[in-house]
Amino acid sequence: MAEQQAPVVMMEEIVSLEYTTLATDVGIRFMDCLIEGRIIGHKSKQSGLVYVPPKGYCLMTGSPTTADDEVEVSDHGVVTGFTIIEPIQYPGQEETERYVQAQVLLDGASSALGLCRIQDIPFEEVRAGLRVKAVWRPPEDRQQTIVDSWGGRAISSCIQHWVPSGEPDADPASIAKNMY
Amino acid sequence: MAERCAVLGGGQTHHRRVRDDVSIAGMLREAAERALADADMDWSDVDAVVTGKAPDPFEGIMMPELYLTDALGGTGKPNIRVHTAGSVGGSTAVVASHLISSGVHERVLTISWEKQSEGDTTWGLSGGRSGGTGAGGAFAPYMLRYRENSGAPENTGFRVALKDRRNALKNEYAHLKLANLTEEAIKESPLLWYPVHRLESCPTSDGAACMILGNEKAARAHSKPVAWVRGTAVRSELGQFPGRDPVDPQAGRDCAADVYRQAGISDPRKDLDCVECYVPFSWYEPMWLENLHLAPKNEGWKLTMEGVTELDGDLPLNMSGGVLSTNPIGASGMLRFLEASMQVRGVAGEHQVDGASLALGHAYGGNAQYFAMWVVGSDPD
Amino acid sequence: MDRPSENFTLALKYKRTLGPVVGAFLTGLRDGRLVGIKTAEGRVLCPPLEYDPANGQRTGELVDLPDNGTVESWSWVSEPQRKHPLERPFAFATIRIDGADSALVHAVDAGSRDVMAAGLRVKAQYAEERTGRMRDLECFVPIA
Amino acid sequence: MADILDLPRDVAIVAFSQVPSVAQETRTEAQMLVESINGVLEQSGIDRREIGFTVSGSCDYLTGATFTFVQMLEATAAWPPISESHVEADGAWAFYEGWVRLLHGDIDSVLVYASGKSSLGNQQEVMSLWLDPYYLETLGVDMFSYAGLQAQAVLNAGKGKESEWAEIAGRSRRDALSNPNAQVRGEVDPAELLREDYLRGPLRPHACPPVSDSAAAMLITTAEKAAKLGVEPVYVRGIDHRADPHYFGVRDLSVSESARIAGEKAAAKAGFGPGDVDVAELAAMYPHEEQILVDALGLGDGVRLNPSGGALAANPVMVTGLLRIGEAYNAIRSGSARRALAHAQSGPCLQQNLVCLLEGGNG
Repeated sequence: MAEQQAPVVMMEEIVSLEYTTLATDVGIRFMDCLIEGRIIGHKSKQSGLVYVPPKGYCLMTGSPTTADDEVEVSDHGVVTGFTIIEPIQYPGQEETERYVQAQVLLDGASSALGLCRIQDIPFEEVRAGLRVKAVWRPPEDRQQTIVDSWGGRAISSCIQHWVPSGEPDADPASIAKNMY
Repeated sequence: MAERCAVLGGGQTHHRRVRDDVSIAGMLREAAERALADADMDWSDVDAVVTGKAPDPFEGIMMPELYLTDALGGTGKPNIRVHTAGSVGGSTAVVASHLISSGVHERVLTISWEKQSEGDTTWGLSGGRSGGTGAGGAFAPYMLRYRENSGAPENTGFRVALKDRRNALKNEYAHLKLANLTEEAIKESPLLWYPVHRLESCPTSDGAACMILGNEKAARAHSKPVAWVRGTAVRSELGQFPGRDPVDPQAGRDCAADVYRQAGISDPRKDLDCVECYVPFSWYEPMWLENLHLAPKNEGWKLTMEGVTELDGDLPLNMSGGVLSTNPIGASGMLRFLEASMQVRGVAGEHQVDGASLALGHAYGGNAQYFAMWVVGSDPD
Repeated sequence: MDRPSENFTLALKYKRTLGPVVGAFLTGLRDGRLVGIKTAEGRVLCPPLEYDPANGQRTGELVDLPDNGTVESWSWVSEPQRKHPLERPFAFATIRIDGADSALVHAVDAGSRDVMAAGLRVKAQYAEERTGRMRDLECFVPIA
Repeated sequence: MADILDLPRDVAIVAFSQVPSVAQETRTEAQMLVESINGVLEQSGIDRREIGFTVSGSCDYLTGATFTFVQMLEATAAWPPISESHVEADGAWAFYEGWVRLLHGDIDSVLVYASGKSSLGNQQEVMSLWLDPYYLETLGVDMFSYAGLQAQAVLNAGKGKESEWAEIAGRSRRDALSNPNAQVRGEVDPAELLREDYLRGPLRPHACPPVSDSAAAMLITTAEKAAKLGVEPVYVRGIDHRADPHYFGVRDLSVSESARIAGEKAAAKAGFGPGDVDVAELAAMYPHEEQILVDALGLGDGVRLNPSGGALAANPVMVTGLLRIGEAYNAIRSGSARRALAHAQSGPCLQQNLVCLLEGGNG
């Protein structure tokens, strides 16, 4: 250790912490249904709104929802908003190619799912109002995962991506106030 | 309110991609010492400290204001830490102003900061382990929707970016200083999240902003011009819910209406002399012009295209160069509030709007769901 | 019922710029010496703090200090954890370095809890490989 | 420096609801908060849309994610949009912000809430992350170790004994028997506790807090609003919080200067002091912290300490302080106290302390 080395001006440190996330009852039920190829939500008695994934409460009234409030929704829906992403490289980023990310409002649901990948359509034809359907992963590939608040990881573990369903576009007015 | 509140002094760091010459404490002190000097005060004059920053994992320190107590002269004093996503710098100033206007304290130091270079904020902004695409990916669908709804021409965004980057050249503290830009160059820059190009996006910065707030007695005793806080407001709504309009969030509209009401503003487009608002991606200028009741629905872009928001326009917006030029996330909101105060104090230097006497500072965050605003004036009423 | 769970490790790298005061202390450790700093009132803080905790004023002149100090308080760790500085039982301690008016927090390799006492004299022991980090100072050891 | 003591208006707690503290909660924090918030709405009869301001406390690092408070906001059913803020701190500091907000007079009610699930991470390691990032965190000083340093300082100063710590732990667990929301309870023989091996000498497991998950909500209002709601108010007569220097090598760890100042400042506002209360709920996570706080606040023999069982019986980090205020409120509401003190803390080795003095409506 020579005394004449340059002064120390920086230090690097890895902060590492270990966490365990436990599945919730509503999350377990949502996941089990997804693995069976079904998408469920909770329909609030107070507001009549259907939340997918179910959260165990109604966002608009603050009242709890339970298994009694369970409803099944379609795996067809409509794109309510989207962007085309040029992936920025950062730790944990697995994407390298440009892709379409959209919000999809499923038939029977009141709120759109975020972070849906749209495929089988040229970038310039993607639009709000586009009707899409889920492309499910083969049953043997569907992975159990913990359901987070938006349900994104659980859904992508069972649904590969979304493609145009061929149905006519939705009326713009019907989605104007349903981006989420 | 029980007491009037005024900004007695303000200070900020020179913002850079990496402030490699200072520790975190040293960086905060740079802003704080400038603010104290501006307020003609010493650490012993400060009654309480209110700090704000974005998520702690950005720098890997939990509640770093605890470690910063010494640097903020906080021994024996109250110290509150605010965190409300991207709006935090604004919310922090609001909380600090309430310590004055409630009558609890006479002089409060408030400071917000981020040292983004220490860690990886893209990871954090993408929701950490829940994955995602960063703020640009989250906001792009709303900007796209705005463009479609309003029929605004594509170069609205380029025009905003060009203006803010020009303004930044006049701000000695700004981070990004890009001279000789053209709309063409902005258009040619990579398209990151359709419709947003790289040069229409904010950088990541290291920096801090600080203000000294005082009550009427302290303000009257101060020898320099002060900025009187004429109104403060915060509003939050859920990030995702059925029927939400994320392009023109109700929380922003309500927040603006509330702060104008407090300030006695009936026609904000006419009454405000300038606006410093949180525009991290260029399209947010026209969107916020509408949300802030400064333009009719779907017509905000016209103000941009007509040059109204230029530094010498009728309603200058983001005189400092804005978030597009300087973005230490936790401090970004407070920089907006600070700039508004500098304008009405007449101390904004090269980016001063002549005769500005009433200004709006604005910040937002989360999924465009958290809002904080204040109106400051050169007169108390 | 066996409830599903997921483990994950949040591991992120941070690059901390040190500034002149923290940098001087870590430079000292790398070079195998302890550095303190004087406050305006002339108190010596080791480790050197950038701002006087008593009043927020900037601290001033850096001073070199000896490797010896006196234990003030301690906490005995009989089963060291993964982030601890030593793998054998040790004490975290507050140690007043000779010539300093404040205590340094570090590990004392005392062998047994019974050795620990207020007033115990200890000496810094440096790591072989030093890169300018807190752990360049491996631990303190009792002075026989 | 100046503190303004002549504050204009009476602020009162009118409702408090907590989710029982448990070692591992299986619901989300938002679900727990739905229960807590609905609890205070029910107790007070207030419509959620009447609430003038909402403020919460929580901490991202407990979960290991960012912006976690955004999900918690869902529990408020924030529509139409609400006036709302958040502190990255114990809910007691959110309570303080709510108290400040009520002094303005333009609103008459504030909802305060807090949540925390310490069970998700390794609490000892998480709680070392609030140490300074250069000198302390890099040494891996975990939360029991820095607490142990303070405990030994108390022993060295002759201000406490290990046998007293066992008595305090025994008292906490006994008191927790009558608190359905507590987590660690039972009749224990202090002599038995002293036979435990040291966790971090001089701290044995019984002198350390459990890992807890919980959530709580509180409604505070002006006196006029409390009367309108027809609920019995408990007045916030004085509240203050102060900080000590961070690096604990520069502090005398056997005393708490910041708690002392906070107690004095709160007393100056209240017109009565910590020594004048019937009950004190202290956020002492360790028995030696209780001893330091009793000294700093001047709590005499007549003050009943932690009848809820305190933080040794349940320590949901980020909620613990708000729970103390809630339990002090409960003590007054139940008639077991006329005046009560609540305390909250933050930072390593009692770095930051908050003191709140409460008084019943007939006080």
